[in-house]
Amino acid sequence: MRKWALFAVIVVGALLLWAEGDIPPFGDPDTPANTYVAQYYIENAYEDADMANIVTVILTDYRSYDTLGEATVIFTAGMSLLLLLRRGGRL
Amino acid sequence: MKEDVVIRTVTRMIVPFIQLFGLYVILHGASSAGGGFQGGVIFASAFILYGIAFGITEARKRIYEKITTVAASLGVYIFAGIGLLAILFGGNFLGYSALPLPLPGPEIRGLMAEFVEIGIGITVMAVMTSIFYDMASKEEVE
Amino acid sequence: MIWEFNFAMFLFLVICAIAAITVRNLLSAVVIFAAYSLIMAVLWAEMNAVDVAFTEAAVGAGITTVLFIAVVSRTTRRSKD
Amino acid sequence: MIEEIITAIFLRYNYYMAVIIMLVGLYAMIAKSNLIKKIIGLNIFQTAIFLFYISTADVVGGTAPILVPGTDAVYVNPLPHVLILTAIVVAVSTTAVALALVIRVYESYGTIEEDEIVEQWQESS
Repeated sequence: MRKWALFAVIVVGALLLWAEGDIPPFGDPDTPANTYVAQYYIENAYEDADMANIVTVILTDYRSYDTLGEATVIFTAGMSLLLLLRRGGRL
Repeated sequence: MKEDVVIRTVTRMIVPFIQLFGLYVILHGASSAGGGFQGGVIFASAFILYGIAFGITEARKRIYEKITTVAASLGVYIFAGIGLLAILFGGNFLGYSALPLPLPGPEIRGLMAEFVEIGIGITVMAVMTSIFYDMASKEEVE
Repeated sequence: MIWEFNFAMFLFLVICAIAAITVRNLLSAVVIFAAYSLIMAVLWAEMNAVDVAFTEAAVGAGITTVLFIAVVSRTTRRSKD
Repeated sequence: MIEEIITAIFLRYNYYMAVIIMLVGLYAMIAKSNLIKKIIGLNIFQTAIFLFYISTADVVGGTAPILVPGTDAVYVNPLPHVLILTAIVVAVSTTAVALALVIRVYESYGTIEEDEIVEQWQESS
Protein backbone atom coordinates (compact mmCIF):
# COMPACT_ATOMS: atom_id res chain seq x y z
CA MET A 1 0.00 0.00 0.00
CA ARG A 2 2.68 2.44 1.03
CA LYS A 3 4.80 1.65 -2.04
CA TRP A 4 1.88 2.20 -4.39
CA ALA A 5 1.06 5.47 -2.63
CA LEU A 6 4.63 6.67 -3.04
CA PHE A 7 4.55 5.64 -6.71
CA ALA A 8 1.32 7.55 -7.35
CA VAL A 9 2.63 10.62 -5.53
CA ILE A 10 5.85 10.60 -7.55
CA VAL A 11 4.02 10.25 -10.87
CA VAL A 12 1.55 13.03 -10.06
CA GLY A 13 4.34 15.24 -8.75
CA ALA A 14 6.50 14.73 -11.84
CA LEU A 15 3.61 15.56 -14.15
CA LEU A 16 2.66 18.69 -12.19
CA LEU A 17 6.23 19.95 -11.88
CA TRP A 18 6.75 19.41 -15.61
CA ALA A 19 3.56 21.31 -16.45
CA GLU A 20 4.40 24.22 -14.15
CA GLY A 21 7.09 25.43 -16.56
CA ASP A 22 4.42 26.98 -18.80
CA ILE A 23 2.87 29.14 -16.09
CA PRO A 24 3.73 32.87 -16.33
CA PRO A 25 6.34 34.04 -13.81
CA PHE A 26 5.30 34.78 -10.22
CA GLY A 27 4.26 38.41 -9.77
CA ASP A 28 3.90 39.27 -13.46
CA PRO A 29 1.22 42.02 -13.82
CA ASP A 30 0.47 41.15 -17.48
CA THR A 31 -0.79 37.60 -17.07
CA PRO A 32 -4.26 36.73 -18.45
CA ALA A 33 -5.53 36.24 -14.91
CA ASN A 34 -4.61 39.79 -13.95
CA THR A 35 -5.71 41.73 -17.03
CA TYR A 36 -9.32 41.18 -18.09
CA VAL A 37 -12.14 41.28 -15.52
CA ALA A 38 -9.98 42.06 -12.49
CA GLN A 39 -9.00 45.43 -13.93
CA TYR A 40 -12.69 46.30 -14.36
CA TYR A 41 -13.34 45.44 -10.72
CA ILE A 42 -10.41 47.51 -9.47
CA GLU A 43 -11.34 50.55 -11.57
CA ASN A 44 -15.10 50.59 -10.95
CA ALA A 45 -15.61 49.14 -7.46
CA TYR A 46 -15.66 52.42 -5.57
CA GLU A 47 -18.00 54.21 -7.99
CA ASP A 48 -20.41 51.27 -8.25
CA ALA A 49 -20.92 50.27 -4.64
CA ASP A 50 -19.42 53.00 -2.44
CA MET A 51 -17.14 50.63 -0.50
CA ALA A 52 -13.38 50.79 -0.24
CA ASN A 53 -12.65 47.09 0.19
CA ILE A 54 -12.71 45.60 -3.31
CA VAL A 55 -12.95 42.03 -1.98
CA THR A 56 -16.15 42.88 -0.09
CA VAL A 57 -17.60 44.60 -3.15
CA ILE A 58 -17.02 41.55 -5.33
CA LEU A 59 -18.21 39.17 -2.59
CA THR A 60 -21.49 40.91 -1.81
CA ASP A 61 -22.32 42.79 -4.98
CA TYR A 62 -20.80 41.60 -8.26
CA ARG A 63 -20.76 37.92 -7.33
CA SER A 64 -23.41 37.80 -4.63
CA TYR A 65 -25.06 34.76 -6.17
CA ASP A 66 -21.85 32.88 -5.44
CA THR A 67 -21.97 34.06 -1.84
CA LEU A 68 -25.58 32.90 -1.53
CA GLY A 69 -24.35 29.44 -2.50
CA GLU A 70 -21.63 29.70 0.15
CA ALA A 71 -24.19 30.55 2.84
CA THR A 72 -26.32 27.63 1.68
CA VAL A 73 -23.33 25.27 1.87
CA ILE A 74 -22.53 26.16 5.46
CA PHE A 75 -26.22 25.97 6.41
CA THR A 76 -26.37 22.49 4.86
CA ALA A 77 -23.28 21.43 6.78
CA GLY A 78 -24.86 22.51 10.05
CA MET A 79 -28.09 20.67 9.28
CA SER A 80 -26.27 17.47 8.26
CA LEU A 81 -24.34 17.48 11.52
CA LEU A 82 -27.63 17.91 13.32
CA LEU A 83 -28.93 14.82 11.53
CA LEU A 84 -25.75 12.78 12.04
CA LEU A 85 -25.00 13.42 15.68
CA ARG A 86 -28.13 14.67 17.42
CA ARG A 87 -30.48 11.71 17.71
CA GLY A 88 -32.40 12.46 20.88
CA GLY A 89 -35.25 14.17 19.08
CA ARG A 90 -34.34 17.62 20.36
CA LEU A 91 -34.46 20.58 18.01
CA MET B 1 -10.63 22.28 35.45
CA LYS B 2 -13.78 22.45 37.54
CA GLU B 3 -12.38 24.82 40.16
CA ASP B 4 -9.91 26.74 38.01
CA VAL B 5 -10.58 30.31 39.13
CA VAL B 6 -8.18 31.98 36.70
CA ILE B 7 -9.71 30.49 33.55
CA ARG B 8 -13.27 31.22 34.63
CA THR B 9 -12.59 34.82 35.68
CA VAL B 10 -10.61 35.64 32.55
CA THR B 11 -13.29 34.03 30.37
CA ARG B 12 -16.04 36.01 32.05
CA MET B 13 -14.08 39.22 31.52
CA ILE B 14 -12.99 38.62 27.94
CA VAL B 15 -16.17 37.25 26.33
CA PRO B 16 -17.92 40.66 25.83
CA PHE B 17 -14.82 42.08 24.19
CA ILE B 18 -14.58 39.15 21.77
CA GLN B 19 -18.22 39.67 20.84
CA LEU B 20 -17.68 43.39 20.36
CA PHE B 21 -14.69 42.69 18.13
CA GLY B 22 -16.78 40.25 16.10
CA LEU B 23 -19.46 42.88 15.54
CA TYR B 24 -16.78 45.40 14.57
CA VAL B 25 -15.32 43.00 12.02
CA ILE B 26 -18.76 42.32 10.51
CA LEU B 27 -19.78 45.97 10.23
CA HIS B 28 -16.39 47.39 9.28
CA GLY B 29 -15.86 44.96 6.42
CA ALA B 30 -16.75 47.63 3.88
CA SER B 31 -13.67 49.74 4.43
CA SER B 32 -11.03 47.41 5.87
CA ALA B 33 -10.18 43.74 6.06
CA GLY B 34 -13.09 41.75 7.41
CA GLY B 35 -16.58 40.70 6.52
CA GLY B 36 -19.48 38.55 7.52
CA PHE B 37 -17.73 35.24 7.57
CA GLN B 38 -14.74 36.28 9.68
CA GLY B 39 -16.90 38.25 12.09
CA GLY B 40 -19.32 35.36 12.49
CA VAL B 41 -16.48 32.97 13.27
CA ILE B 42 -15.04 35.36 15.86
CA PHE B 43 -18.48 35.82 17.42
CA ALA B 44 -18.95 32.06 17.59
CA SER B 45 -15.51 31.61 19.15
CA ALA B 46 -16.74 33.63 22.15
CA PHE B 47 -19.46 31.03 22.79
CA ILE B 48 -16.97 28.21 22.20
CA LEU B 49 -14.60 29.73 24.76
CA TYR B 50 -17.49 29.98 27.23
CA GLY B 51 -18.39 26.35 26.56
CA ILE B 52 -14.82 25.18 27.08
CA ALA B 53 -14.37 27.07 30.35
CA PHE B 54 -17.76 26.43 31.98
CA GLY B 55 -18.92 23.19 30.35
CA ILE B 56 -21.38 22.52 27.58
CA THR B 57 -24.46 22.30 29.80
CA GLU B 58 -23.74 25.75 31.23
CA ALA B 59 -23.23 27.19 27.73
CA ARG B 60 -26.48 25.61 26.54
CA LYS B 61 -28.32 27.66 29.18
CA ARG B 62 -26.87 30.91 27.76
CA ILE B 63 -27.54 30.29 24.07
CA TYR B 64 -30.17 27.64 23.44
CA GLU B 65 -29.90 25.08 20.68
CA LYS B 66 -33.30 26.23 19.48
CA ILE B 67 -31.87 29.71 18.93
CA THR B 68 -28.89 28.45 16.95
CA THR B 69 -31.09 26.30 14.71
CA VAL B 70 -33.47 29.15 14.00
CA ALA B 71 -30.70 31.73 13.52
CA ALA B 72 -28.88 29.50 11.02
CA SER B 73 -31.86 29.64 8.69
CA LEU B 74 -32.61 33.30 9.53
CA GLY B 75 -29.32 34.44 8.02
CA VAL B 76 -29.97 32.66 4.73
CA TYR B 77 -33.50 34.08 4.73
CA ILE B 78 -32.15 37.63 5.13
CA PHE B 79 -29.76 37.12 2.22
CA ALA B 80 -32.28 35.51 -0.14
CA GLY B 81 -35.03 37.89 1.01
CA ILE B 82 -33.06 40.94 -0.07
CA GLY B 83 -32.50 39.28 -3.45
CA LEU B 84 -36.19 38.48 -3.86
CA LEU B 85 -37.12 42.03 -2.78
CA ALA B 86 -35.06 43.30 -5.70
CA ILE B 87 -37.08 41.08 -8.07
CA LEU B 88 -40.30 42.44 -6.53
CA PHE B 89 -39.31 46.00 -7.46
CA GLY B 90 -38.42 45.10 -11.03
CA GLY B 91 -34.69 44.39 -10.90
CA ASN B 92 -32.63 41.25 -11.27
CA PHE B 93 -32.17 38.72 -8.49
CA LEU B 94 -29.78 40.37 -5.99
CA GLY B 95 -29.68 43.56 -8.11
CA TYR B 96 -29.74 45.91 -5.15
CA SER B 97 -29.96 49.22 -7.02
CA ALA B 98 -33.59 48.51 -8.01
CA LEU B 99 -34.78 49.01 -4.42
CA PRO B 100 -36.82 52.26 -4.04
CA LEU B 101 -34.85 54.05 -1.33
CA PRO B 102 -34.29 57.83 -1.34
CA LEU B 103 -30.56 57.47 -1.88
CA PRO B 104 -28.23 57.52 -4.92
CA GLY B 105 -27.63 54.13 -6.53
CA PRO B 106 -24.14 53.32 -5.20
CA GLU B 107 -25.16 54.08 -1.62
CA ILE B 108 -28.15 51.70 -1.88
CA ARG B 109 -25.80 48.97 -3.06
CA GLY B 110 -23.41 49.69 -0.20
CA LEU B 111 -26.22 49.65 2.37
CA MET B 112 -27.71 46.40 1.09
CA ALA B 113 -24.25 44.82 1.03
CA GLU B 114 -24.01 45.59 4.75
CA PHE B 115 -27.32 43.79 5.36
CA VAL B 116 -26.08 40.82 3.36
CA GLU B 117 -22.93 40.73 5.50
CA ILE B 118 -25.08 40.72 8.64
CA GLY B 119 -27.06 37.78 7.24
CA ILE B 120 -23.89 35.80 6.51
CA GLY B 121 -22.57 36.64 9.98
CA ILE B 122 -25.75 35.36 11.71
CA THR B 123 -25.67 32.10 9.73
CA VAL B 124 -21.99 31.44 10.33
CA MET B 125 -22.22 32.26 14.05
CA ALA B 126 -25.20 29.97 14.56
CA VAL B 127 -23.82 27.08 12.52
CA MET B 128 -20.38 27.16 14.16
CA THR B 129 -21.90 27.21 17.65
CA SER B 130 -24.28 24.40 16.71
CA ILE B 131 -21.45 22.28 15.27
CA PHE B 132 -19.43 22.76 18.46
CA TYR B 133 -22.39 21.74 20.63
CA ASP B 134 -23.00 18.63 18.54
CA MET B 135 -19.38 17.52 18.47
CA ALA B 136 -18.32 18.25 22.03
CA SER B 137 -21.28 16.81 23.91
CA LYS B 138 -21.73 13.08 24.11
CA GLU B 139 -25.28 12.02 23.53
CA GLU B 140 -26.76 9.04 25.35
CA VAL B 141 -28.25 6.51 22.97
CA GLU B 142 -31.72 5.56 24.06
CA MET C 1 6.90 39.24 -2.46
CA ILE C 2 10.13 39.00 -0.46
CA TRP C 3 11.56 35.71 -1.62
CA GLU C 4 13.79 35.08 1.42
CA PHE C 5 10.76 35.37 3.69
CA ASN C 6 8.71 33.09 1.44
CA PHE C 7 11.45 30.47 1.43
CA ALA C 8 11.76 30.50 5.22
CA MET C 9 7.99 30.19 5.65
CA PHE C 10 7.94 27.41 3.06
CA LEU C 11 10.57 25.48 5.05
CA PHE C 12 8.42 25.75 8.18
CA LEU C 13 5.35 24.72 6.19
CA VAL C 14 6.91 21.54 4.82
CA ILE C 15 8.30 20.58 8.25
CA CYS C 16 4.89 21.15 9.87
CA ALA C 17 3.04 19.23 7.15
CA ILE C 18 5.34 16.20 7.34
CA ALA C 19 5.32 16.26 11.15
CA ALA C 20 1.51 16.51 11.25
CA ILE C 21 1.08 13.36 9.18
CA THR C 22 3.96 11.43 10.79
CA VAL C 23 3.54 11.90 14.54
CA ARG C 24 1.66 9.07 16.27
CA ASN C 25 -0.21 10.99 18.95
CA LEU C 26 -3.27 12.44 17.28
CA LEU C 27 -3.51 15.40 19.67
CA SER C 28 0.04 16.43 18.74
CA ALA C 29 -0.83 16.06 15.07
CA VAL C 30 -3.81 18.40 15.50
CA VAL C 31 -1.74 21.03 17.31
CA ILE C 32 0.99 20.86 14.66
CA PHE C 33 -1.72 21.30 12.03
CA ALA C 34 -2.86 24.47 13.81
CA ALA C 35 0.69 25.80 13.59
CA TYR C 36 0.68 24.92 9.88
CA SER C 37 -2.49 26.96 9.37
CA LEU C 38 -1.07 29.93 11.22
CA ILE C 39 2.14 29.90 9.14
CA MET C 40 -0.01 29.71 6.01
CA ALA C 41 -1.97 32.77 7.20
CA VAL C 42 1.28 34.71 7.70
CA LEU C 43 2.39 33.74 4.19
CA TRP C 44 -0.88 34.98 2.67
CA ALA C 45 -0.72 38.24 4.61
CA GLU C 46 2.72 38.77 3.14
CA MET C 47 1.28 38.17 -0.34
CA ASN C 48 -1.22 41.07 0.19
CA ALA C 49 -4.28 38.81 0.59
CA VAL C 50 -5.35 40.32 3.91
CA ASP C 51 -8.96 39.07 3.86
CA VAL C 52 -7.95 35.51 3.14
CA ALA C 53 -5.23 35.60 5.78
CA PHE C 54 -7.74 36.89 8.33
CA THR C 55 -10.18 34.11 7.46
CA GLU C 56 -7.51 31.42 7.61
CA ALA C 57 -6.26 32.66 10.98
CA ALA C 58 -9.81 32.63 12.36
CA VAL C 59 -10.99 29.39 10.78
CA GLY C 60 -7.98 27.18 10.13
CA ALA C 61 -6.15 27.91 13.34
CA GLY C 62 -9.25 28.45 15.48
CA ILE C 63 -12.46 26.62 14.65
CA THR C 64 -10.92 23.65 12.81
CA THR C 65 -8.54 22.97 15.70
CA VAL C 66 -11.39 23.07 18.21
CA LEU C 67 -13.42 20.63 16.12
CA PHE C 68 -10.46 18.26 15.71
CA ILE C 69 -9.73 18.32 19.45
CA ALA C 70 -13.40 17.64 20.22
CA VAL C 71 -13.34 14.62 17.92
CA VAL C 72 -10.02 13.33 19.30
CA SER C 73 -11.34 13.59 22.85
CA ARG C 74 -14.49 11.69 21.86
CA THR C 75 -12.71 8.91 19.98
CA THR C 76 -9.08 7.99 20.66
CA ARG C 77 -5.64 9.56 20.79
CA ARG C 78 -3.81 6.49 19.54
CA SER C 79 -2.79 6.10 15.90
CA LYS C 80 -1.04 3.14 14.32
CA ASP C 81 0.91 5.03 11.66
CA MET D 1 21.32 25.09 -19.65
CA ILE D 2 21.50 24.56 -15.89
CA GLU D 3 21.35 28.30 -15.29
CA GLU D 4 18.26 28.59 -17.48
CA ILE D 5 16.50 25.86 -15.51
CA ILE D 6 17.45 27.47 -12.20
CA THR D 7 16.18 30.85 -13.42
CA ALA D 8 12.93 29.27 -14.61
CA ILE D 9 12.43 27.60 -11.23
CA PHE D 10 13.29 30.77 -9.35
CA LEU D 11 10.78 32.82 -11.36
CA ARG D 12 7.94 30.47 -10.36
CA TYR D 13 9.05 29.36 -6.92
CA ASN D 14 5.64 29.80 -5.24
CA TYR D 15 3.93 27.44 -7.67
CA TYR D 16 6.56 24.75 -7.00
CA MET D 17 6.06 25.28 -3.26
CA ALA D 18 2.33 24.71 -3.68
CA VAL D 19 2.92 21.48 -5.63
CA ILE D 20 5.31 20.06 -3.02
CA ILE D 21 2.90 20.76 -0.14
CA MET D 22 0.06 19.28 -2.19
CA LEU D 23 2.03 16.05 -2.64
CA VAL D 24 2.44 15.73 1.14
CA GLY D 25 -1.33 15.96 1.53
CA LEU D 26 -1.92 13.48 -1.30
CA TYR D 27 0.44 10.95 0.28
CA ALA D 28 -1.34 11.28 3.63
CA MET D 29 -4.71 10.75 1.99
CA ILE D 30 -3.61 7.57 0.20
CA ALA D 31 -1.19 5.86 2.57
CA LYS D 32 -2.35 6.66 6.11
CA SER D 33 -4.92 4.28 7.55
CA ASN D 34 -6.05 6.49 10.43
CA LEU D 35 -9.15 8.44 9.45
CA ILE D 36 -8.20 11.63 11.32
CA LYS D 37 -4.80 11.57 9.59
CA LYS D 38 -6.66 11.31 6.30
CA ILE D 39 -8.71 14.39 7.14
CA ILE D 40 -5.57 16.32 8.10
CA GLY D 41 -4.11 15.31 4.73
CA LEU D 42 -7.27 16.55 2.99
CA ASN D 43 -6.88 19.91 4.73
CA ILE D 44 -3.21 20.17 3.73
CA PHE D 45 -4.19 19.40 0.13
CA GLN D 46 -6.84 22.13 0.18
CA THR D 47 -4.54 24.78 1.63
CA ALA D 48 -1.95 23.95 -1.06
CA ILE D 49 -4.54 24.65 -3.76
CA PHE D 50 -5.44 27.91 -2.00
CA LEU D 51 -1.75 28.85 -1.94
CA PHE D 52 -1.59 28.28 -5.70
CA TYR D 53 -4.56 30.58 -6.33
CA ILE D 54 -3.29 33.33 -4.05
CA SER D 55 0.07 33.12 -5.82
CA THR D 56 -1.56 33.82 -9.19
CA ALA D 57 -3.10 36.99 -7.73
CA ASP D 58 0.12 38.58 -6.54
CA VAL D 59 1.72 41.44 -8.48
CA VAL D 60 5.19 42.91 -8.09
CA GLY D 61 4.96 46.12 -6.06
CA GLY D 62 1.23 45.74 -5.44
CA THR D 63 -0.65 46.63 -2.31
CA ALA D 64 -3.64 45.01 -0.61
CA PRO D 65 -6.94 45.51 -2.51
CA ILE D 66 -8.39 48.15 -0.18
CA LEU D 67 -8.85 51.35 -2.14
CA VAL D 68 -7.40 54.65 -1.03
CA PRO D 69 -9.18 57.26 -3.20
CA GLY D 70 -6.95 59.85 -4.79
CA THR D 71 -3.78 57.77 -5.06
CA ASP D 72 -2.58 55.70 -7.99
CA ALA D 73 -1.25 52.63 -6.22
CA VAL D 74 -1.00 49.25 -7.95
CA TYR D 75 -3.46 46.77 -6.43
CA VAL D 76 -3.16 43.00 -6.50
CA ASN D 77 -5.85 41.00 -8.29
CA PRO D 78 -8.86 40.75 -5.91
CA LEU D 79 -10.78 38.05 -7.82
CA PRO D 80 -8.81 34.95 -6.61
CA HIS D 81 -9.12 36.26 -3.05
CA VAL D 82 -12.91 36.15 -3.34
CA LEU D 83 -12.90 32.65 -4.82
CA ILE D 84 -10.61 31.38 -2.06
CA LEU D 85 -12.70 33.08 0.64
CA THR D 86 -15.64 31.01 -0.59
CA ALA D 87 -13.47 27.91 -0.83
CA ILE D 88 -12.32 28.22 2.80
CA VAL D 89 -15.97 28.17 3.89
CA VAL D 90 -16.56 25.02 1.88
CA ALA D 91 -13.36 23.52 3.34
CA VAL D 92 -14.48 24.01 6.95
CA SER D 93 -17.93 22.63 6.09
CA THR D 94 -16.50 19.47 4.54
CA THR D 95 -14.12 19.05 7.48
CA ALA D 96 -16.99 19.28 9.97
CA VAL D 97 -19.11 16.73 8.11
CA ALA D 98 -16.14 14.36 7.73
CA LEU D 99 -15.38 14.60 11.46
CA ALA D 100 -19.03 13.83 12.28
CA LEU D 101 -18.77 10.74 10.09
CA VAL D 102 -15.60 9.73 11.99
CA ILE D 103 -17.52 9.98 15.27
CA ARG D 104 -20.28 7.75 13.90
CA VAL D 105 -17.72 5.23 12.59
CA TYR D 106 -16.11 5.09 16.02
CA GLU D 107 -19.47 4.55 17.69
CA SER D 108 -20.27 1.69 15.32
CA TYR D 109 -16.89 -0.10 15.06
CA GLY D 110 -14.92 1.02 18.12
CA THR D 111 -11.89 2.02 16.04
CA ILE D 112 -10.84 4.62 13.53
CA GLU D 113 -8.17 2.56 11.74
CA GLU D 114 -9.18 1.72 8.21
CA ASP D 115 -7.74 -1.83 8.08
CA GLU D 116 -9.36 -2.84 11.38
CA ILE D 117 -12.72 -1.62 10.12
CA VAL D 118 -12.27 -3.70 6.94
CA GLU D 119 -11.34 -6.77 9.05
CA GLN D 120 -14.45 -6.41 11.21
CA TRP D 121 -16.57 -5.97 8.15
CA GLN D 122 -15.16 -9.12 6.54
CA GLU D 123 -15.64 -11.18 9.68
CA SER D 124 -19.28 -10.21 10.02
CA SER D 125 -20.17 -10.91 6.40
